[in-house]
Amino acid sequence: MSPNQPLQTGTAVRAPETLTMAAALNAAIHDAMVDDPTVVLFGEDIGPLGGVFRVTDGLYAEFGETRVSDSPLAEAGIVGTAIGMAMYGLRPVVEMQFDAFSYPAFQQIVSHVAKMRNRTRGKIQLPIVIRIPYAGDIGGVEHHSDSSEAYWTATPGLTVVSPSNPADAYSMLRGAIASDDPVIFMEPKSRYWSKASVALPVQTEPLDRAVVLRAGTDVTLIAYGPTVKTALATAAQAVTEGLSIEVIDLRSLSPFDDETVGASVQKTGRACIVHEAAQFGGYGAEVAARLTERNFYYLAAPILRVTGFDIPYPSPKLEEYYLPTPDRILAALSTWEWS
Amino acid sequence: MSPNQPLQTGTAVRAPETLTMAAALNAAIHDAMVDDPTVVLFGEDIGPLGGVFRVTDGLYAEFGETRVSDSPLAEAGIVGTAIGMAMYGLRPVVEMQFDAFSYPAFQQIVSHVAKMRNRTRGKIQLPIVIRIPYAGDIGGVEHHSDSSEAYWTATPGLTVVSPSNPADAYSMLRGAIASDDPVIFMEPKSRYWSKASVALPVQTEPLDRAVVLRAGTDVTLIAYGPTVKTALATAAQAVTEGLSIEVIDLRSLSPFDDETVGASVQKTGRACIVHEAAQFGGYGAEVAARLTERNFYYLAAPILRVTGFDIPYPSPKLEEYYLPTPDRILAALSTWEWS
Amino acid sequence: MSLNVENPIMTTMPPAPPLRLIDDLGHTVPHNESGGFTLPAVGTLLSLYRQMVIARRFDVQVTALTRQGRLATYPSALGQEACEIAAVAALDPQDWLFPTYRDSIALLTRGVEPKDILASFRGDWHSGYDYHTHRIAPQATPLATQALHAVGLATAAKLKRHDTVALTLLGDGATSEGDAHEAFNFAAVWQAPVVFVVQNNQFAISVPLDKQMACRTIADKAIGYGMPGYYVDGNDVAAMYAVISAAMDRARSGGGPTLIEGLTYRIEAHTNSDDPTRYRKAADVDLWRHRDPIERLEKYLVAQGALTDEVRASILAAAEELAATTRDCMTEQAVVDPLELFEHVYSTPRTALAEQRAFLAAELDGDAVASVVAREKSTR
Amino acid sequence: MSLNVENPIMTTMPPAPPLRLIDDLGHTVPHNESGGFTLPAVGTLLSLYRQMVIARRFDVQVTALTRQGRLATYPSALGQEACEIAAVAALDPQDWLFPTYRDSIALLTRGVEPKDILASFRGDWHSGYDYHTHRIAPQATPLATQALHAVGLATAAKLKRHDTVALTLLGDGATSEGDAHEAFNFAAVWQAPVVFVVQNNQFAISVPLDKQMACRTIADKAIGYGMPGYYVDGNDVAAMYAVISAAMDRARSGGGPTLIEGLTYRIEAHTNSDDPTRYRKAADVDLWRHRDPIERLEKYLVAQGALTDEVRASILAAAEELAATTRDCMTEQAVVDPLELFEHVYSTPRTALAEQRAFLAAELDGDAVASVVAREKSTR
Ligand SMILES: Cc1ncc(C[n+]2csc(CCOP(=O)(O)OP(=O)(O)O)c2C)c(N)n1
Ligand SMILES: Cc1ncc(C[n+]2csc(CCOP(=O)(O)OP(=O)(O)O)c2C)c(N)n1
Ligand SMILES: [Mg+2]
Ligand SMILES: [Mg+2]
Repeated sequence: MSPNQPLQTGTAVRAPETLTMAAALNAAIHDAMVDDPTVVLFGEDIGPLGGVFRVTDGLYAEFGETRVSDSPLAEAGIVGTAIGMAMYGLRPVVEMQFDAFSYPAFQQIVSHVAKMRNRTRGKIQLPIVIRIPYAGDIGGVEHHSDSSEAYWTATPGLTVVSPSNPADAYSMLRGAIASDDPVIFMEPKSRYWSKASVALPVQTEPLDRAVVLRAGTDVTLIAYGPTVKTALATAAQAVTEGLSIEVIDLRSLSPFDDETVGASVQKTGRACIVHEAAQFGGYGAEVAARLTERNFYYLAAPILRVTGFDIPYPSPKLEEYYLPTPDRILAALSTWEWS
Repeated sequence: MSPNQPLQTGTAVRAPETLTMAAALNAAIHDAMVDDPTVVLFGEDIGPLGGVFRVTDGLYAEFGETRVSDSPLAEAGIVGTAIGMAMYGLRPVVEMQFDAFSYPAFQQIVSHVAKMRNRTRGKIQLPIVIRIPYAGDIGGVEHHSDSSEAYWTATPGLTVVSPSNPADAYSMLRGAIASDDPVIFMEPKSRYWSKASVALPVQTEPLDRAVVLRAGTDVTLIAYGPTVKTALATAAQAVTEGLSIEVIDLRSLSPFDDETVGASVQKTGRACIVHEAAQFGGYGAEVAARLTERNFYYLAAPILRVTGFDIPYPSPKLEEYYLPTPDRILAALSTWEWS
Repeated sequence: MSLNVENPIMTTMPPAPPLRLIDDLGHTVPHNESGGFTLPAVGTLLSLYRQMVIARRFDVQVTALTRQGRLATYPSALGQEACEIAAVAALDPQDWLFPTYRDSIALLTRGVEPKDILASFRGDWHSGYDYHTHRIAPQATPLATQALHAVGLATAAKLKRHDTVALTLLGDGATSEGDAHEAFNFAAVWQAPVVFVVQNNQFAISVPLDKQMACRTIADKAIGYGMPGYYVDGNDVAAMYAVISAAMDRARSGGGPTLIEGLTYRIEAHTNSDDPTRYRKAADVDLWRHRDPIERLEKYLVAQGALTDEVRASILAAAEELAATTRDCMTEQAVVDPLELFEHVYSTPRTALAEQRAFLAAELDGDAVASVVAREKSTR
Repeated sequence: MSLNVENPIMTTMPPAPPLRLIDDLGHTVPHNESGGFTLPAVGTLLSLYRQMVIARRFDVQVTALTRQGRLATYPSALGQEACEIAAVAALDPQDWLFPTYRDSIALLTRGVEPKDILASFRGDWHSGYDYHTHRIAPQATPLATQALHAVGLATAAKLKRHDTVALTLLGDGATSEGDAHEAFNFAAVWQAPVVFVVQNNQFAISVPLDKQMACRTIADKAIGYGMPGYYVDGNDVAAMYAVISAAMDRARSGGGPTLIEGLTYRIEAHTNSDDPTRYRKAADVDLWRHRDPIERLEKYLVAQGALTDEVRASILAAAEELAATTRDCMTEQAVVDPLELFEHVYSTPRTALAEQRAFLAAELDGDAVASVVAREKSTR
């Protein structure tokens, strides 16, 4: 992971401060709006309330109704109108209030957001960011903890990214807003209140790159968004067992950084991917399949997936049994034949 | 593949006749409606027109408006009302006119059809069949050739099946209608007019089983729906190259028949999955990942995926370059190290 | 310009007052302002009063428990009792109710026990009552989706020639969703025996009505579907009951669907995790506190001599008893078996789920590794 | 019961005749039946006539080509020329059009060349014209989705203080989709400069209007959104033009959206692969053939002395010339490069797509195996 760079924009450079991921996302939108007057926000409750997770806090007060507005309550409407705005030169950043509530917008996302550029031979670009708070571990009631990434990563035409920490949250959201292509920006809800010291504006690795967060020699542990913390905890815990785990934060789910991850797997010969979503047909399947295709002769053992079970996301009292834990990951690794 | 059995119902046994897949599906719905008065059909143009693919041809005339009806043009409406009907003891069989037009119903399918049984601890079952004509190779304009299976297979709570021939079409659709769980029934459009001689009512393998359509020793070629024909053609062509290919028709995409497919892969040590959908995040990823997880030490080479490219489905004049062909499959197989 | 049916141009229609039978001060309104509806009998009104008082006590109790952190979340219906109770009171036993997360007091009024209502809010399971006994669908979270289920169930009942009617509750915000539109349209085209009751509490979380829609009333939307629409004072339980009952009767006798808007107000925050000071003035809330649906009816019933001190005392006692039951059910430790996670996803067992269940069982026994190995072995 | 705004009960509204300016026989209607709209000048009507005749010639030509199997599909707008041409004629250069698959003649009328219109129908690419030059969005296939795009574009124009208005065409069936509802509502709430023109051709493929909706007119739906709605004779190009132009003006001057229903009829099959004999009577089609929008205007213009034999001849000549161009563009072999498949999916190159492109390139060179090996090697 290369050292963080200050971002080259008109945005004022600030002293390092302790920021939550929510605050970093807020700053990213704020700074993008200052730098680029075509950036507009709308969605459910993102105005005076500042969003149910307060990611747009204060932006309505600062930029006014023209650029920050509460929309009627309809997700297809939000994404559909964002498409029209993007066709007319704006860069809409819209919020789906919770992952499962992006589903009414599915057709607009899959049949238009993802396909407009291809359909028009590049003549119409859609620089739209669709922010989706996702995943669980927040004690949410049903429909408030879905991990919907596999739906988006299976759709050609979309770019799908997910930050795991405040610095990336800022840098990646700015990158997403600056991108001429539509980006599904997946925000791990359980990490909104996680903190780090960051000097804004920060520029971390490019939007399409994975990063090695912790070097190791025995196993490559691949995570993204909410499970990066779990992976790092696993690596720390594994030390006591004499196991050296390399932890990769994918950051970009689509495209997949074959180069960074492939290099790690070729080094360790063993890999495991961790995510919250159910296993069957989950994003981890693509990771395992392509890493195996491309690195088969380097592998000492099959690539494992430690994921949610193949069931709907559970109610608050049961989610602890569903979510991957360091113990569960270590248990999985111990099933490999370690010759 | 065990010999086809006559189905045990009140349905009259008929002499073998040459049937298209569309006609077999039509007969399946017809016979189910005769056997079970709770089966009702509705959707767009499925009444007097008989559906744009004529799968419901004649049913409106025979069963009348009460049991076969054209609905208003709204897919969420179709699936949402089917849920309510199923809650009241009916068994709705609904049609999404083309795969991409199931997307407006995405929320109803993913948040309710898939989750109602779990949510209610089994107290509410939804015996709904959602028929989706899917995939391409019919010269269709945009949005008429999507392969949407990965969206459904990534959703716990759904059963997803796809027949590849008239006998299975009949038997599997009857099984789907008889199932107490919701079934996404994916009909390969390009195979609607494919023919076979079938004696109705026919019962083929159980709904959740894959079948070995052709035995072989060197490679397991895994296909479903529209690509089964391609896989069989590949196997035939491979004979001249001295390659013995075992062809498996998955039939059930979710659940996946680990037993049947695993046994074949353990025998051949090499496998390749073929589908029309884009590769990245496609259903083949799950097949490759889980077969590798469970059979790694039997594998002589990585499991390959021969699929559509990672692009939106092309326009009619270009689809031939997109679709997997026997040549492309054989070329892929030849990249393995054959020691 | 007002609507002129000779001239096919339609523009904004003039403001109309909501239909009411008892006004804010507890007085009955003149017959010509009541839309032709008749005031329910005093006995009926007393029963509605009783149910509202008990429902409010429950709501206040659960909000308190939520503030104490004993529930994951609770969306209060404080101030909306007239809509909720009228809707349930208008149901016959064979009818079905399709409620949302907001409508716990409707469940209570139809007989669901507090512990079963709270199962979902305290996080035991996604939903926790007996749907078939009570004829109540699970409380819907994805907005407006349940309206389609109601239309489907009503249509199925019609096909079976049962006299079951489905009633669904919706919020003002939910009417913006495509599913609401599709439900209204399917119901009208199919002449489904369904009644849509929109509780217009004037907010969708923080978004006020004028950012949600530009029409005169939500009831006006009925015109676009070809069904009757009623704009009703949603804090007047007498009017809500009369209008909903009439719509239920129409549906039952083959007259098709009705859209009813009850104009009311959400007195509490959206849920415990909401902060309404960010988007509305305390003064507005106060204004609506003074239009309280319970107080209004109380004034009327007292004036009628129907609500004696004795009756009131017995109602309050019942309310307190319920509050106690509600508190008690939170102290009882709910048994939630993690292995149940795998039980209900499908009606027929799936091998993969059985494997995962076995894995979790072993992990719970403290033997995760062994269990993984076992699974791995079993599949080779 | 008719709509009574004092009494907040709304039921089915009485049948209303569509607004028209020229009747079936080519006579102007009395002013009190015209909804206050003025007949466009004869010069304007002559120009509309010319465009309709040319459009129909194109439509007939393309249908013929499709029957010959030269196009993958073609949805004809025969009989709907008044709606299509009026809509385009009402646009200013800076306005945007959001059409559907049905609206090829609208594209033609706004200046798109036949070969570019037909690119998608003959299967070259999903869409084939220059959107920014013509200010026309791609023809939408997923129903009603484009209505939201139109609202978004109109809103963006409003935010930028441009005087651009967006006009979108929709079918009667498409109004049943949730997206249509959301578009109407967003437009009304945001006061977007957008005009919705619903071509009510009375069928959605095989489904007739009465299975699609139960309202009196589609225009009535406007009431539920708080925008003006107009129910217009969609075969009267004069009326369609007058009403749409007024709506465009209103939108441009900040007056917000309008919903306009043009009552018309789909004379041809839904597309070439449809069989309308399964669901409608030839007699109905004949009835509507007699209400032809071109003949009606022709009668009027002839009576006015504006359409002389000479003018007619020149129009027909132009139409024939266009038909020839259209035929010619089907004989030219369109160059479709398979490698272009990978060019436009993203604005920035992706490694995986580059690999796949290289693979296809090698396969096209007859060297598939080598290419796979090359890729495999390069990634090790
Ligand atoms: C499809 C969908 N989108 C968003 C949400 C998140 N959400 C929950 S309640 C709510 C506001 C609903 O307002 P309204 O319909 O007026 O009902 P109220 O809460 O006022 O009773 C929102 C946006 C949701 N539950 N479902
Ligand atoms: C979302 C969606 N569902 C289904 C279809 C398939 N389909 C294409 S045209 C059509 C009928 C449309 O009828 P209408 O809106 O009245 O337009 P018309 O074809 O009559 O011009 C249908 C069902 C589609 N294109 N999009
Ligand atoms: Mg509300
Ligand atoms: Mg139509």
